[in-house]
Amino acid sequence: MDQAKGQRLILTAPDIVLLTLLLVTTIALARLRNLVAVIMLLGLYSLLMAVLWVSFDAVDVAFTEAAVGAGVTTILMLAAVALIGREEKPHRHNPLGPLLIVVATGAALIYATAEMPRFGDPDAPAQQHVAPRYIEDGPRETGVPNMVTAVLASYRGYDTLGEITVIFTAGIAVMLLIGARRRKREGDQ
Amino acid sequence: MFDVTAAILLVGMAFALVRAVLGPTIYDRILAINVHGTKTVLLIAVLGFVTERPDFLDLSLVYALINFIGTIAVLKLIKYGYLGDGP
Amino acid sequence: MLIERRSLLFAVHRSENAKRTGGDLVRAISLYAALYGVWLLLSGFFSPFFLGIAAVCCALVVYIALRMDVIDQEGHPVQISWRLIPYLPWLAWQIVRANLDVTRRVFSRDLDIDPVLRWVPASQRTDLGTVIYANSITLTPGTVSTDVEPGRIRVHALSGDAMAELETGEMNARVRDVEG
Amino acid sequence: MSALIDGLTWLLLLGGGFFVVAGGAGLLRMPDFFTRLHPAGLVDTLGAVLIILGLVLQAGFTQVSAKLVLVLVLLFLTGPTATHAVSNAALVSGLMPWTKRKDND
Repeated sequence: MDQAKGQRLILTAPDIVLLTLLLVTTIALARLRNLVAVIMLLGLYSLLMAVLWVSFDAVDVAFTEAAVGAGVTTILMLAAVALIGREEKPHRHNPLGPLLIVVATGAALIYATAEMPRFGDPDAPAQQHVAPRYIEDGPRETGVPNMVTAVLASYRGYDTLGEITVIFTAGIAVMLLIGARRRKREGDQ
Repeated sequence: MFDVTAAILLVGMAFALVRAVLGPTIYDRILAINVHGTKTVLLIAVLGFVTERPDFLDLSLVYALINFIGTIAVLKLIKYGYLGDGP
Repeated sequence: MLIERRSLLFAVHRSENAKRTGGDLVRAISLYAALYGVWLLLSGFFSPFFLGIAAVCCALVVYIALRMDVIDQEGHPVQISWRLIPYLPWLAWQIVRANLDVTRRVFSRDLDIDPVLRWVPASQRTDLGTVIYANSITLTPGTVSTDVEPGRIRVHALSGDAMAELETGEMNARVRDVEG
Repeated sequence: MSALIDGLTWLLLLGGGFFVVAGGAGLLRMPDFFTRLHPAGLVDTLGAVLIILGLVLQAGFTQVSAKLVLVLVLLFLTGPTATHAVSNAALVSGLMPWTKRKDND
């Protein structure tokens, strides 16, 4: 990656367009009441988000967004909607309180970003700590061509194994719950 | 030349997004999102050339598949009301 | 119920002759070869380690495909692939013509459209042929196949012209030739 | 030679972009769901083909080109199937196609 691209400070024109499209999608999401339409728009949101990651040079994050955000999550939420019905019930409580909390949290987060290093700053702590070692010795030490995979599957192998165990257990639990429900319904008929 | 193409694709995506938001029927939205997905696949491919790292293409491949699977899953739910082997 | 469920994707009936035969082994091997080829194409690494992983992964996919019982004439159509070659350029030309026609209608001031929904005959012998015909209709902008029954396809066309062209039966005959 | 390839790429990319925008515009202008299926086909066919061919010209005879062609093949296999599925689902659900003449049955 060349220096000029890595050190850019402002958003490029495609980023701004993508962020605008994301905003439109979010507003539409908040207003829709049909849950199937909401899930499809969420898939579209992931689609836009992945392009934004590509534009930020974070291809591996974009891969995860594509596979998990647009793929697995869509299917899981559809399965959930199949069980609970397709229309959202009208709100009975006042939305002002939650809105206040969300705005306050958002403001705090934006305030916190002022302390973060610049986007793509080569002097940032994250670039200075262990990253140079991974970049220089990773291919030789692990034999894995993709750097992110080398870190996840080799340098942090035990960490990843733990994560996978958790997700696997959760997946089995969900399948047991849904499967039990289906068998019961078949017994009724 | 690739940035011009990317800009054109973004315009096309905006059109599809408007149709997805407006609806009116659920099928209009599915169609618009499917079209939007095709344009995203193309845009990711073009963006790879803009940044001169065409290895992003694997992402295009993944997207071309996921877009299809998502569309079929949504349609199956709407048409039959379930996703697995049936109730 | 089985037929109806499959119809979501291809809207065709599973033919009676799709029972297990010795051809399955040949198809499994050719599927393995195709998968391995795709792996090599996408990976671009040729060290023994990666080639070994590829062999294991492809074997796993073929095993799963065998268990799912999707390796049949329909799922892995080796027998017609070479007869498609003369058909594809003709289809490409039809697609280009249809694209220009639909584009003109989209940009014409009063939307020069007159949609029709009608059944057209499909005289292919096999389900796969019908699927190729239906997909060819959909690939050509201006006509979309909306429903498939044995022997006929329900087509939605953007204009009477597009429907009239389909009703000359040229595409139907060409797809029948692809079947051999 | 290089200038010729660049010129051809421009032509292909702009042509593809034209069909992509035409598809988007059609998606907005058409009166009902069934008529919107047709401009969607523009994006799936010529729009995708021209843009990917333009990229292939720039990539030359490399692995990148092979992947681009694979993307195109996938789009061509899945595109019409998805379009058929959505139109069939709409028809089965009882959505009636828009017609020009009101006296049509």
